[in-house]
Amino acid sequence: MQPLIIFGILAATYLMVVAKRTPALIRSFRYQSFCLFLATLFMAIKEGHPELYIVSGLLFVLKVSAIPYFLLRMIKKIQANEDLGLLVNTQLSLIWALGFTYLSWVFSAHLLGQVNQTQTIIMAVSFFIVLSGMFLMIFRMTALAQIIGVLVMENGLFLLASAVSGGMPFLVEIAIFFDVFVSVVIMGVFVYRINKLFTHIDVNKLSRLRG
Amino acid sequence: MQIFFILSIPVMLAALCLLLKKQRALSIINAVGYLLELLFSASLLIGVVLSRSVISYFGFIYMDALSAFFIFVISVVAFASALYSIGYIKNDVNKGIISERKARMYYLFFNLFCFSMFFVPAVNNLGMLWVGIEMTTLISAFLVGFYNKKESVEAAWKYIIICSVGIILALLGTILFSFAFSQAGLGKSLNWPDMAQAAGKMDKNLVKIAFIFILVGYGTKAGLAPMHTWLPDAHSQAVSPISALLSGVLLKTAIYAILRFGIITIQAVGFSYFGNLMIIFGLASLAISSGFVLVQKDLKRLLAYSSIEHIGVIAIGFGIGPVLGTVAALLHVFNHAVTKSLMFFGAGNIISAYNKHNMNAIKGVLKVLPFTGVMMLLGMFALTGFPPFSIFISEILILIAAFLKGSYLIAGLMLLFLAVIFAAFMYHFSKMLFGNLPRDMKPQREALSIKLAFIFLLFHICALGAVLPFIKKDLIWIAQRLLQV
Amino acid sequence: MINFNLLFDPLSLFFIFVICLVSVPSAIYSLGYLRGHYRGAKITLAWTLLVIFVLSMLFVVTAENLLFFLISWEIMSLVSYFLVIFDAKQEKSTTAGAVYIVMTHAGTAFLIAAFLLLYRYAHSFDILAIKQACLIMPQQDKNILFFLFLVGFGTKAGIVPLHIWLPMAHPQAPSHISSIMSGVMIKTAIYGMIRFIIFLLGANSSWWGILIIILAVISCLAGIIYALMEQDIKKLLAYSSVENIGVILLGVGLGVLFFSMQMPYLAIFSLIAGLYHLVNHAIFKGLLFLAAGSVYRACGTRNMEKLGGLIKNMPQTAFCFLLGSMAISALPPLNGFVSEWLILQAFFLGAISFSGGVRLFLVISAAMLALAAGLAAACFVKAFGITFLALPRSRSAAEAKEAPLSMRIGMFFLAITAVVFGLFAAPIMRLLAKVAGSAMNMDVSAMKFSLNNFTLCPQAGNNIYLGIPLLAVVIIALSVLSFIGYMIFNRRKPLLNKVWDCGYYKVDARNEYTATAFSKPFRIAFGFFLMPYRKSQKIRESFYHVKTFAYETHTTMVFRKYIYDPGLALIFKAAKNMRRLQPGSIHLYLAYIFITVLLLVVFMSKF
Amino acid sequence: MPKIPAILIQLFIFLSLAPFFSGLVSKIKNNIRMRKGQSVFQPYFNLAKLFNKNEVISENASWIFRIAPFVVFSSSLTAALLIPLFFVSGPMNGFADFLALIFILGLGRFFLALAALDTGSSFGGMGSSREMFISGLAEPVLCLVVFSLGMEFGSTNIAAFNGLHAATVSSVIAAIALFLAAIAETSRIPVDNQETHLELTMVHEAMVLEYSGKRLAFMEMASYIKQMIWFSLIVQIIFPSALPDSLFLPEVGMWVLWYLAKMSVLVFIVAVVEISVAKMRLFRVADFLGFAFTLAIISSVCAILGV
Repeated sequence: MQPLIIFGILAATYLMVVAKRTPALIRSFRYQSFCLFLATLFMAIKEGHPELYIVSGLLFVLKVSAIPYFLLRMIKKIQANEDLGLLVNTQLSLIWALGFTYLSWVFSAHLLGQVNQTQTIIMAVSFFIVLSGMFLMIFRMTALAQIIGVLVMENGLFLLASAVSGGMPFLVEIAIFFDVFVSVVIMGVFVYRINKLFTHIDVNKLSRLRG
Repeated sequence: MQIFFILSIPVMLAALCLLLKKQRALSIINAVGYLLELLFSASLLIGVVLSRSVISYFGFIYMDALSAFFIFVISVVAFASALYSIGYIKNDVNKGIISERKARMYYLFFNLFCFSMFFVPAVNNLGMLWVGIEMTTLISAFLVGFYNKKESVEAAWKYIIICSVGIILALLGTILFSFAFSQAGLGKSLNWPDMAQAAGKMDKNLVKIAFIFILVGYGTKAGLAPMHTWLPDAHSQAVSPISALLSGVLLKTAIYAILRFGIITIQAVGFSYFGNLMIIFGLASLAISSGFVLVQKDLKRLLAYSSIEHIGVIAIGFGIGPVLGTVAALLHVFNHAVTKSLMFFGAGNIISAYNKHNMNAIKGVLKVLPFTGVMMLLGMFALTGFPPFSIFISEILILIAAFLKGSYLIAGLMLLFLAVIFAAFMYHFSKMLFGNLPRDMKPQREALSIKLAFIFLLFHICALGAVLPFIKKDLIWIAQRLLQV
Repeated sequence: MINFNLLFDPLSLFFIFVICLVSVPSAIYSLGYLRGHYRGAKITLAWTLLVIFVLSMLFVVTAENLLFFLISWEIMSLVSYFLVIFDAKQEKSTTAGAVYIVMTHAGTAFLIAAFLLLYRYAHSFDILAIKQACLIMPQQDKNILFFLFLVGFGTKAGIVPLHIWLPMAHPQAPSHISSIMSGVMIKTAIYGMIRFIIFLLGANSSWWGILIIILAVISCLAGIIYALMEQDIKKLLAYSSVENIGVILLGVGLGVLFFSMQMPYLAIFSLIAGLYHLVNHAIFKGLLFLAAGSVYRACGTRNMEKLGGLIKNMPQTAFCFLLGSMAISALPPLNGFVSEWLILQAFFLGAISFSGGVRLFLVISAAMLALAAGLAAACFVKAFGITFLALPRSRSAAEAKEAPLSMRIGMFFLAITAVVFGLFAAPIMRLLAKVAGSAMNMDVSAMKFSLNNFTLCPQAGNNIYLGIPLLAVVIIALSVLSFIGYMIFNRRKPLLNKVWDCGYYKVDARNEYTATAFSKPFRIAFGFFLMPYRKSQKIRESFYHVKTFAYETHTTMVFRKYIYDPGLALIFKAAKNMRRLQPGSIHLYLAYIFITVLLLVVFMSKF
Repeated sequence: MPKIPAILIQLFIFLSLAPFFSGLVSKIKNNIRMRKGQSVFQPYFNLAKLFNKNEVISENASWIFRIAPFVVFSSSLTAALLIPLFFVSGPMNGFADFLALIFILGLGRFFLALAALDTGSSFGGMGSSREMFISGLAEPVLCLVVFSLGMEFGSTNIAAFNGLHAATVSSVIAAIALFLAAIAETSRIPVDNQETHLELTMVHEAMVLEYSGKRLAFMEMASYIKQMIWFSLIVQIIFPSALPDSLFLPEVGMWVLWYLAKMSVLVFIVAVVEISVAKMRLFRVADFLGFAFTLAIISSVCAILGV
């Protein structure tokens, strides 16, 4: 079952990297979170920790439903054009993504050695997710893309955490979830403000403060 | 015990902001509250240092001398800026820049912000540490975007995004550390003492990489070049008392986090790795800031870049280490906090008097705001490391440490950059402070609270030279405790 | 690490004496001077600053602990900065102050480096402890230290080409401060050189001395030539301070040279000469600045072209300034003459006791010193003649009033000391011998220093004498005698009349020779260095008839134009380019973070 | 220690003899020009005349102008007392050396220049500026000469010059340099012209232009004495001869004749130079003295090499 989920996560991430329009991006983010949710759920079932159930539940509530919903609603609200504003076109992005995949594989292999195949793979995937989140933030113009980038990176970290050290301590996990949610809300508020003041959410054009 | 008061007072004050309608009364109560805060943290610091002990409550709160020291620094600056806010916010309200309601919001966020900063050094769990630092970002973002102008919102956006990215990298580092910890076969914990215990057993390679992520991540928050880019924007756009808090203590909390992990790294892979990285970032920050300070036009940005410079100095201090360098860096943390707050207060007064940020357009401050002008002049010399002010002491100590270590190049570069920065400051300030009264302005009177804040800080700037001989032993003890030597 | 012990060896005592010698009269002088310029609180401020200033200087010359020295040094700079910008009304003085404090701070950076390097060896900041450590220090470190000290103190002393702050800052300060700054403060740098280069490092390689002498010669010539070109009287004095610092350094440099050559007698002798000129310069430069200050107070301008004829309205000030000018242009029997003569003698001694190249080098440098002395005479003929003699060139000069009593007291005190230090040269030399001895830590009791009859060199019998009192007596006696002779034959008293005007209907102040005109020959002779250029502009009615004609001539400030300006331009350009790193694009900023991580991870193993 | 009678005698000699050489120069010049010319004693007559005339003083003049002549005069005389003319090591050898002599003459010049500025006439300013310019440039030459001579005698003491018994290469070159410097100092052609009153050319005359009567006489006398000082030093260097160390008459007499002969030769040279070269532009003087400076350096190099 696990390889399937891993594959799903990978696919979702690739979808994000090549996505041209914001809703598509959000949707693929949803897939990714959903796969994560499945993964944690299986782990919960396997290990039978009540904590893990709660975590996966939170994952579903926040990352799969609430946040994407919130973001989609925001798009409707501000009627910004749905174009992501690519600084690097999709083909090139794809190549980058492939590069990232290789890079993260090499990196995690170097980190863990060949001791534990699956762990290495999962680590590689999570690093790849982090990298592609970074990529989204750097090469997509709109504010929303950056929010999603942050979320994607966070997803990657979640995966990494659950993979390498069997998740964070429960309390921390909860706190982080809470934190992420708050940060998304706050970023959303600022997106509204930006839209109000600049009449666009193209953060690439925000360059009044320089030097 | 004090720690609970320290953590609860801001919360109560925040609650008060929602209840109490009168901005004036609120501000005064606020100041009083932070005076208490200051007293508590002072007693805490003294208690911890004198008893050479560690305070820890049910595994959640863990406070050694380092934490107590940082809490003390925070409370000093927090008190000063609470004091300063009385006059400043009142002025803004009177001018109609902000409404009464907005003023109350200000105090609300102010308190939450302070709470989050007090929270950071107090917690035991490194994950919680991360959460706390993320919190500081989220809350202060509102204070950066407070005036809701185009610039301020842009600054807030950059601030929040860049810092979140940095923070996430820090989280990655944290996870790797916990991974290293669990690999060492000690189960699953992020509590500081456990990790510090296990540091020796961790996998060196892993720790190295993890520390890189920590350094870049929290370094972004601390404003180390080249991740400093958010800093000048945020500092220049924030409300002036908040700018003081930001560069005075917020950066220091990030430094605190770096130190926590740094200690583990030192235990695991030896000092030189930690040291080299710190020194590289420190020198980079010095170089960058010296360049930008030279050609800066915006007063608050100038101060922001000088914060980057001082963070660089602190980093160099910790990087040169062993004991002397660490002591010096700790001192520098405090000195920079108070001095820079003073400068930001002065800048706040000047800007609200002239309504302009551009230094070339500001002339004759000494005539318009005599008190502030004098304070700025003194503060400028203090900031650029002139005796008898305190920054001179910490910088010379760092240099001594560098020379004793035989790393002449670092010391030489540091001297060079400091000289350049001093020249730049002279260049800007002598044009700004002196000169005749501008035609369209008349001398203005400064509010009492503002003057008090200035005097309070100036006292801290000058006092160090006097008290140093008495606290020398304790400082050295802290440093040794910190390096576990 | 730091302590506040004071060191009272002869060297320090000597400098304490010099400081007091100038500061006290200046303080007295300031009683009247300040009342003329400022009111109430400002006067109190001036006094406080003055006191702190003098105290800090005293601590500088007595500090036994290097950190203590450093702190007092910085405080001295800081306070003097505040004094330079004391009347910050004009843009000029604030910029001057800024340049001053920046340069001196940069110099201090070198000192800090040097001190810390010393600390590394001695593990103590105590001078005496360091002296022990210096014995075992490797030579190349000593050379580095020498370089650091030379630059660090040279900036403060204002040796060319580190001098540019001096002529800007000194004139801007209130005059009593200018006199202390020029008279004493820059001497603390000389103290530093003697204390650290000779006393601590124990000057042991001859090229140090030679380097110092070369720099000193350059300072002498450049300083005095610039002084000749000046019209601002206080600026002129400031530039001449550069020259005199050069003269002092000649003495010190010779001392170092001889010391490194194991010629104790000559080393002591030339150090004596240097110290003697140091105290003399303190006296007469202080005097001149005070006199110039009272001129400024009376006329409200420092521009010589607007002055003139003051000797009639302010005879006593004029007398003091005359005395100072005579002293500084080394005219017997005043003190300046003695010290310059001693330094020339020191050169001569070197010339006859060395061999080969060094000999020629010394001879030529001595000639350069002589040239500087000649030019100095010309410079002060100009300074005194244009300012005080002939007809007043402006209304304010015509209506000038004599300075109040307190100021005159200050001036006359220094004037008298100038004479005293000329006449009683022999005993003073004996005292200075002890100072020099303590600086070079040698026993001087065996050596015999007096102006009368000291043997200069191995060839016995070739004694050189200089009996200043006798000289004075003879000169005065002869002039009195000649005057008496004049009186005897003088039946009718001379009748007053207009000057010879070549039949031109009215000769007035506008026909007088101006300062600029006076310095014209020098401007042309030293054109290669001064690079004079002129701006002239005619407003014509027709081609033939020029209605008005504006003409001005300037000299190029070589060092600023070819060293400082390009350097600054370079730095600013670099900084401007650096600004491009931060164009405001958040994506770029994120990329920075990304790249940093990548680089660090890749090069992880390097750290 | 100075011997009072010796001082008096030397004063007398200088006062009596100085104008004579001046007269001699102009006499020889005239004769070479195929003129009869004034008598050799004309300077004496001039002085006498000036002494009996009443004087006019500029109304702008201050006390500087009034005292200057006496200071100048006394400084020249004081310098004169240092010269080892007829007594071993000069009557007042006890109190100054060759370097001091330069500075003592400087004292006179200083006051002369000030007095010139004092009257407020533009001639005076011109003169003093030029005088200080020339003398300033002459200073290093003199210093070098002193050094290169001193390096042989082992001392800058004028008395030591008696140590020299035969002229060496360096001393001769030094003497030539000294001669050039002396031309500048004594304001003779080609540097200055004592006979003209053309503002373009005059230096010394411009300074004393406002003087008249007795004060002028003092000034003139001072310059005569100065001239004699330089000349007698030069001849002493070029044709060295041991001074008589006793007052035994024949010896002294011999020496006097010998001295006069030497002086007249030098005077003749000066006269020839004066009529054979033209006065040069002021700014060429720099080159002239530069040449002298080079000579002086060469001489000191020779002295270092010991030839």
